[in-house]
Amino acid sequence: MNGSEFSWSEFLHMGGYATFVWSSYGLALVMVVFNIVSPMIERKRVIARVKRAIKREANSRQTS
Amino acid sequence: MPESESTNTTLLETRQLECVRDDRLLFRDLSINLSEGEILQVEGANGSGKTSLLRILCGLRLAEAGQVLWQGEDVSDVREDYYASMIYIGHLPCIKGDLTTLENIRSLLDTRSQSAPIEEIDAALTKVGLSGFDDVPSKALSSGQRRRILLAFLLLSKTRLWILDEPLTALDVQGVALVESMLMEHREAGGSAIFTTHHGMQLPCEMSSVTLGVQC
Amino acid sequence: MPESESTNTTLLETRQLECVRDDRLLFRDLSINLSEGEILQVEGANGSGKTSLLRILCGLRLAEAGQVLWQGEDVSDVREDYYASMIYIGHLPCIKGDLTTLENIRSLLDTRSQSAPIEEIDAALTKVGLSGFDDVPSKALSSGQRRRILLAFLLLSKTRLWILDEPLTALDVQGVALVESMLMEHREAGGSAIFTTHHGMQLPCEMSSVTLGVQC
Amino acid sequence: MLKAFYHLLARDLRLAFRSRHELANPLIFFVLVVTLFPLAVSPSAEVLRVMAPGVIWVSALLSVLLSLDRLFKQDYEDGSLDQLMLSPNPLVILVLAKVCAHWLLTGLPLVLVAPLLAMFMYVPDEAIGVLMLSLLLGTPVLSLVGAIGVSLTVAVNRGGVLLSLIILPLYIPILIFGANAVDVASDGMSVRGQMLFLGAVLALALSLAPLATAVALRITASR
Amino acid sequence: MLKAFYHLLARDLRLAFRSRHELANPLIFFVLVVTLFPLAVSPSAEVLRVMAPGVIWVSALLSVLLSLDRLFKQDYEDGSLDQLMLSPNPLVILVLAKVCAHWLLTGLPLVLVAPLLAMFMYVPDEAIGVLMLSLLLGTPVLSLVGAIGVSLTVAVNRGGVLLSLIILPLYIPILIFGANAVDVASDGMSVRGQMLFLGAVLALALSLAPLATAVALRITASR
Amino acid sequence: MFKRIWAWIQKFSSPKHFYRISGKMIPWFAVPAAVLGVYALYMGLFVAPTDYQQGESYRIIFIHVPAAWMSMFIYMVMAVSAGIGLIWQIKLADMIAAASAPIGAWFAFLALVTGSLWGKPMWGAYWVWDARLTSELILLFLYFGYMALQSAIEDQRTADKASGLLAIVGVVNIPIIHYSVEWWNTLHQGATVAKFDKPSMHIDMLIPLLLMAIAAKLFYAAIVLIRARNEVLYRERNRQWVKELVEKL
Ligand code: HEM
Ligand SMILES: Nc1ncnc2c1ncn2[C@@H]1O[C@H](COP(=O)(O)OP(=O)(O)OP(=O)(O)O)[C@@H](O)[C@H]1O
Ligand SMILES: Nc1ncnc2c1ncn2[C@@H]1O[C@H](COP(=O)(O)OP(=O)(O)OP(=O)(O)O)[C@@H](O)[C@H]1O
Ligand SMILES: [Mg+2]
Ligand SMILES: [Mg+2]
Repeated sequence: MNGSEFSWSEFLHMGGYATFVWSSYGLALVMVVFNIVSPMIERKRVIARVKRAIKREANSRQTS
Repeated sequence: MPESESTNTTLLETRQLECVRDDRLLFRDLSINLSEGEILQVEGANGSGKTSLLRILCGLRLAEAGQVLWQGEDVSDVREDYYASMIYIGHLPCIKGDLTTLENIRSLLDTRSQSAPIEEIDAALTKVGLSGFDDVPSKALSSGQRRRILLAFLLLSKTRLWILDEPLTALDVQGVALVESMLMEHREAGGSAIFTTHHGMQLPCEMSSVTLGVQC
Repeated sequence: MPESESTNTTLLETRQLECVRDDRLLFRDLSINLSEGEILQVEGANGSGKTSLLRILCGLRLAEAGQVLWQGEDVSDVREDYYASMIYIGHLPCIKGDLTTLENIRSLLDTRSQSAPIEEIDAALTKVGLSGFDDVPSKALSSGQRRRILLAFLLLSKTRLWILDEPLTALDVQGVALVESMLMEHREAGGSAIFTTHHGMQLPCEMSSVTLGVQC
Repeated sequence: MLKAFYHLLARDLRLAFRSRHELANPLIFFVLVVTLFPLAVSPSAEVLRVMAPGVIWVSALLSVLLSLDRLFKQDYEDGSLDQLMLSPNPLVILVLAKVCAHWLLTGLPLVLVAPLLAMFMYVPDEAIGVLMLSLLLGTPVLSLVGAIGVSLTVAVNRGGVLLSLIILPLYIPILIFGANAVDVASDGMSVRGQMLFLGAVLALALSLAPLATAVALRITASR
Repeated sequence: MLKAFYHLLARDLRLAFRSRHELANPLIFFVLVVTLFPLAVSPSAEVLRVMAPGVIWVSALLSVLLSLDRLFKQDYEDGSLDQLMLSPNPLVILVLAKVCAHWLLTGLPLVLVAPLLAMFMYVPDEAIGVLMLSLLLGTPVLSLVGAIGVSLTVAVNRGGVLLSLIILPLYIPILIFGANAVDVASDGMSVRGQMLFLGAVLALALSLAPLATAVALRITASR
Repeated sequence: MFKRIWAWIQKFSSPKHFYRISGKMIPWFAVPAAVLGVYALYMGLFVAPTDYQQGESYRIIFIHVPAAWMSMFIYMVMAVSAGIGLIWQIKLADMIAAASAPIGAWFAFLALVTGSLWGKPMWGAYWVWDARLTSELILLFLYFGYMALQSAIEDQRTADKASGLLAIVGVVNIPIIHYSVEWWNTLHQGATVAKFDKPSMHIDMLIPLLLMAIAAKLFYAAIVLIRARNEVLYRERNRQWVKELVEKL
């Protein structure tokens, strides 16, 4: 890439190592995204659970 | 001792039953006759063979000698018929700690090929004092609460014959009263029951009894 | 509730004990005061936390908050001292099926670094109704007989403080009477005890009691 | 009856999924044991290539063996097994449901992960398909035959090693044919014979083992 | 205190001798697993000779692993462990007694029978002594480290495979050095380094593992 | 003095306080992580020159090496905080440890896979039983063991203590594993293909590598805070402040 004109196809080709390089970067991306998304989902789940518990408590207080 | 006032149909009958464990003769020539609507208490000191007898009655244990008859036929010949109309609750919990109360009851009913609408299960749970615990994993319940799941199962199974080994284990005073009332209702509905217990159980009705062991 | 007539030495004391299990608060700010010669019954419905409390008292479980004191010192600081003078018998059998009654008792005493001459053990076995069973492997005993081994252990251990979780489990009527008389004798000898039970136990002496749970 | 089968299968699967870690365990054990060999024997490609089929099969076998416990042990101990035996449904059907669940939870994952391990141990690509097929035919037999063994030893406490003693000899034919098939395939030869054998054994086990297990359970339940 | 150690050791040994079959089990498992390899891999002398040290070590390791259950599991379940923890004696001593009993019942028999298996697998005579020595130094470590793992998982039901997941990584160094020593000895070279390493690890484990186990037991007993 | 520090630690490590502070801290890690990461990616993919030996395949280094470093770093963080939790009974430390484990496992996994993907073109095999590779694999198993134990034990406090103890035992073992694997490999084989014998790296390669490593650390810091906050919410779900907080959400 040095000096010569930049070409996307050449870049994507990675000198013949495209599979290896791009799957590495792809996996890294997946890992990053997963690690961001999964705690967010987890957080929703925890909050929902606490809310449910609060509601259950309120209900049982009403009935008793 | 089947001279109760109930109908004369004999449900379960044993002939010359004999049980030996570890060289010790527990009982011999035991003949029981349980008719419809009869409630039978098996009495005896610790180690007299009550549990062994109940397991023999269920076909879970082989007697040394003698026969168990269900409506006149040997139980090993009419197994499916017999099992469809009896229920046994023993010393052991039969409860999966990882399943919730509801799931436990459902899967117990499943083994009997029964199912029950959710309202009915809820009603049963309320009756045994477990309402609100239906989605709690059973391992988080105390020993008495776990026994109560079995009581709910007993209620829902609607079988004619109950065989209960120490149904009062781990139950508190209310629990004992509950079992007593359950037995009364069961009897009024025409069901029969055989049970053991060391607590004095007072049922306001006739009860037959068999005493094991002249032992120790 | 320690206003009994016994000597005023406080043996075991809890301060602001709190126990939470699985999100549910079982008890909080529980303060117990057990003096020498006092017998304390822990009461409560199924699942109210009796077993949990006893295990906390033994140091087998960590309380959420609060302290357990043995003669004024935190039990975790005086563990060896404390354990040398208390004995806990829980729900579980603590019995090895492969060992005989005698061997079981011996090895239980061993864990307490105690030993007893054979005559004394024989006397204890006779007292709990197991004479003649001393060389029977415990797996061949019924559930009640196995509990009786523990009673013999209790007798032989000669400790000041007994902590008993449902000592009447699986015992027949004689067995219940036996436990009652054992408790009385223990008390007369100046010992203390904490126990739970769902059976009404009638001791002909003063008994304090703690009730757990305003629960369900 | 089909319903009884389905309900029990569903219950066992649900139980397994409830404790997620347990689900993964036989698989991890398999991977770990396979990993021990390069460490213990030699990391060189030539040695590993020769050993690989045998090592993978032995590890799969041990992994199934150790997970057999969960077939009946717990049910026996908590009394659920009594309830199953008191079910009005034929015990054979219930046994089959439990074995199915067991295979889905242990055998199948092994089949799926084996190719990866094979690659790590330099098994040639053309033999990897055969490895999977041989495991696919073989692991159900391991579960089925294992069930007989477990049902016989369920009343023995700490029966784990007794169990291996009883079952391992029965596993040996499967092991020999399975490992041999992979070996032969690595050399580029046909493995039709081995596969037919494994298939036949599977058919045999499927038809007889549940019956034997049901009988064994009735015997050992007597306590 | 020494008396407490001795009594507990005696009890555990007596218990094991009471159920004779159980006594023999780890040994039989060991022999069976080792036997699987000639069947699964190849019966030829060259292949076996290369594999032998590794296979024997892996089998010994698995055999110890599977017998670890008996260290605390049963005591936990029947409440005896509670009684041990309520003993006025230091828990570390009691733990050490139990580990000792475990080693005498599993490790030692393996050490004694290994030469026979090694011979069957064409291990040269001069390496057999090294094999025994390496097992003699290594198996106690397996018991000691295993005790930590068991005490951590004792409250987990069906923890068998979880246990392996936890312990196998910790076993790997022992495995590598043990098997490697035999390998090197077969080539007629000195194994002083390996033996020193194994000895050092044994000393470390002997001084730290019982402590860790005692701590772990106090943690997991909380139920 | 000592007492005051202790009191301060206790205050700061109270879950409620941590929850409030950490919420503010997360952006301070997350934003630089993203910026640095993207910049390093640009440098690594577009600016850094082609390696004369390995061609373009070496660009995996920008993922592989930071991931490998992180997997080891996170294990240390996890073990140390588990130790703090075990000895000083600081709940927050246990939570950090528990929150770290899955992230560390992910990094270890990433290092393994990218290493494999790099190995194929370099060594002609996805996997060789080389010392470094093997010990990374064992590290992954140590993570798995920790997580499995944590999730297998019901009671949260017991689970924390038990898995904490395991993490500490693991730390004792890591150097042992490390040396045993090294010696094992050098002792009896030379089959491993030429190892990383690069004299010195081109500066244009080194810079994106270091930037990526820093970005990875910041990323970890942000994620571990998010995860620890979840743990706080979950474990303190019965406390009044959590209930109030949740009702507002
Ligand atoms: C599955 C295969 C691989 C694994 C598990 C792996 C693992 C590791 C680990 C754990 C490190 C950190 C070592 C440390 O800092 O002490 C590392 C660093 C490194 N790896 Fe890999 N690796 C693998 C394959 C490769 C390949 C194929 C290459 C290139 C040919 C490579 C090149 C590097 C480089 C250049 C470093 C940095 C070395 C240093 O910091 O001194 N790795 N790898
Ligand atoms: N597993 C066993 N193996 C051998 N003998 C046993 C076994 N279980 C019980 N026994 C013997 O059988 C006898 C009867 O036991 P069983 O459990 O039927 O008594 P039980 O009347 O139910 O006593 P309990 O009131 O204590 O429950 C006991 O005396 C005991 O010696
Ligand atoms: N292993 C456990 N895990 C989680 N929660 C538990 C566990 N065991 C018991 N609990 C909970 O703790 C509470 C108290 O249990 P505990 O066994 O102390 O009650 P108990 O008073 O002894 O009851 P019982 O009279 O039935 O023996 C129960 O309500 C139960 O929900
Ligand atoms: Mg009984
Ligand atoms: Mg209780």
